[in-house]
Amino acid sequence: MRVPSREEAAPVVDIAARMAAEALIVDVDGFEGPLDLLLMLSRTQKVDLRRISILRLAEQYLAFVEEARSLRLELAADYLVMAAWLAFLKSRLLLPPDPADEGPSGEDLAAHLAFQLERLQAMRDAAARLMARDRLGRDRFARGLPEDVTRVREVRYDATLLDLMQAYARLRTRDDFRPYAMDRRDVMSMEQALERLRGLIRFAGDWVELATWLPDGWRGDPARRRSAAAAHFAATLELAKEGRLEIRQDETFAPIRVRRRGDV
Amino acid sequence: MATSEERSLFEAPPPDEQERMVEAILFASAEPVSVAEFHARMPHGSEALPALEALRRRYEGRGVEVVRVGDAWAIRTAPDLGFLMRRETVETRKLSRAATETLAIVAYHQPVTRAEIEEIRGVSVSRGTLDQLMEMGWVRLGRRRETPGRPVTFATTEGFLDHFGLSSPRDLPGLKELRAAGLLESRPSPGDDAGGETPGQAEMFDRSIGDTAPDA
Amino acid sequence: MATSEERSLFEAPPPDEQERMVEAILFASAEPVSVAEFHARMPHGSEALPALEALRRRYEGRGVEVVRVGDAWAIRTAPDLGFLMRRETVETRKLSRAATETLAIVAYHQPVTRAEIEEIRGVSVSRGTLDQLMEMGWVRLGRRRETPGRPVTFATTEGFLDHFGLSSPRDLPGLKELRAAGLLESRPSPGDDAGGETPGQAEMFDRSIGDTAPDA
Repeated sequence: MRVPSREEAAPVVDIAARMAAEALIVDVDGFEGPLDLLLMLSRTQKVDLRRISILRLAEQYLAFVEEARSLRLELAADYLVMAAWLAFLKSRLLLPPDPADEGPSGEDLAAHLAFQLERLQAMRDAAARLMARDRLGRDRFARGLPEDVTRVREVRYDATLLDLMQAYARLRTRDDFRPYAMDRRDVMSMEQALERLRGLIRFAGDWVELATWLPDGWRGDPARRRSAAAAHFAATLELAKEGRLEIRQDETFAPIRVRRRGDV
Repeated sequence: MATSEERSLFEAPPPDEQERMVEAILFASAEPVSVAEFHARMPHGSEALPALEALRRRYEGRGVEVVRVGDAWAIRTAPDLGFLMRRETVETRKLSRAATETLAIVAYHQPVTRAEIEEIRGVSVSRGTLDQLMEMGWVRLGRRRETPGRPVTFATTEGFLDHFGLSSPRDLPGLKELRAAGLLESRPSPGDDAGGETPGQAEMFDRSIGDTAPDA
Repeated sequence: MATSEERSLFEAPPPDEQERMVEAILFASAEPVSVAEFHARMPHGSEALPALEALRRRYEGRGVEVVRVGDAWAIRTAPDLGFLMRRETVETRKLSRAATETLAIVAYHQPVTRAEIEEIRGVSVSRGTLDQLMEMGWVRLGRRRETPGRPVTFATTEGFLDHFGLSSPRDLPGLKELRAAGLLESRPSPGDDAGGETPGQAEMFDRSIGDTAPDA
């Protein structure tokens, strides 16, 4: 334990701060907890840890805590808990056992404390031995010029016969809907319809349903009918734009009717 | 063996001890070590060169070798074991849709030109897709088509047959089987009969699909 | 000797060739190399362990030595030649007493819970101490203890073994003596029924010491 330094003539207001700092000195700089303090105190007995007098050790510890109090050093709670426990242990060791008391005997408690001290000392010795070994980077060295393992990642592509069949089937099925693959026989272009209408329009002095103008052979098959209807409708729009035709539909989905406009 | 250091204060270590030293220094150094550097590190009176030569001979034929790099020395992997420094991992990936379709077209229509593949797929075929299939050893170049421009054709390889467990391109399931497997819509569409719009098909399917798909 | 690789496609390389291979791999790595890694890199059918054992014997007394580090192997310079490598020395942070004690407790009592470490040191373990040891790569988290609260345990790493030149935690100095003296036990304090035995040590050291230390 360190006695607080008196070198600095600190103002009175700093006393509390100094006290706190001193408490810290006892806790941190001095010992690593009450068990560590006990271990240090036990060395003053100059005997093997196994033959240590726990009663004497308890007295030494309590004396230390007392002194710390007289110096008005604040001890951390652990130290005070240990002091209370050692005071209890001391009374157990000194007083004849109470037959009514079911708790552990003073000897049992003392033996356990001795075990804890011996074990802590053993770990401390083990740590020292460990640190004294031939250590990597200090006594033993690893390869200074390691060679990197180049990782080569090869990607292998795979496909099954089923993948192949599915892909081909997909292509063949898609043919039905692909414009370029359509059978031209089933498609009427707007140009074709326009050409027809330019001829027919001369005869449309009054409103005519466009549907009646679809050519024969394009009315039965739905696909052919849709293609012809679309082509003819597009053609009427073109003619209307040219001002040669009027288009009329009375209501939604009603038949589309056309008639000639002006003179042809 | 703390003695080696003490002894060295008075006389040069014995040759085998010097060889141990150059071995340890070579091993632990991050760079090739010059003879001067060995002498700076080794006990007074040491002769690095004979020790290095002895070490080099000791490593002859081993997994690593002691080599001179300019006027410095280093330990290197034996050249024949370089393959151990490569770690190959193989990753299997599914062939892309574009590649699978292209492969299917080549398989069913071979020999087939790129233009024909594009016409069937309805999109242009990137050079990479055919390259990939050729690199995989599944597609090869066929004879040039004797049409204007003499375009190259593509066909499948032995490796392709191997991989897909076919003994010949004729073993490819015909349209009939595709339909039976539920892979094709039941309604046959015009042109579904693998008819000969493309000369390629004709060349092959007259033989293959032609004689296996009487239902077309 | 390009044949060595080709031949390996059909049969395992001869033993002396395998020894060259593990030698090359060990020299090329600064880190210990696991047996699994050897097998992944060596030709099919190779047996790394006999090759490593042969290599270890070959390097006995040389400037570098072949050492086992847990399940891995490494080449390290002979400890008596450390003085030659002063330039290579990495200045390691000096560990606090708390850290070295905690490390020793983890090493000798592993797998050990934080509460057990605190019980042994008689003081609470700051988070930073264990963090520091884990950051240095010497301590790792172990399995959770199957006791109420399922606390995590701490154990040492391969890096710990490598740093301190241990082949396994069984080789910790004085382990047998400590165990014989009962100092690795976690005795409950009298009157504290809850304590109980920790399965920790038993898990590890009963097995490890028990079956390898007839001389214990």
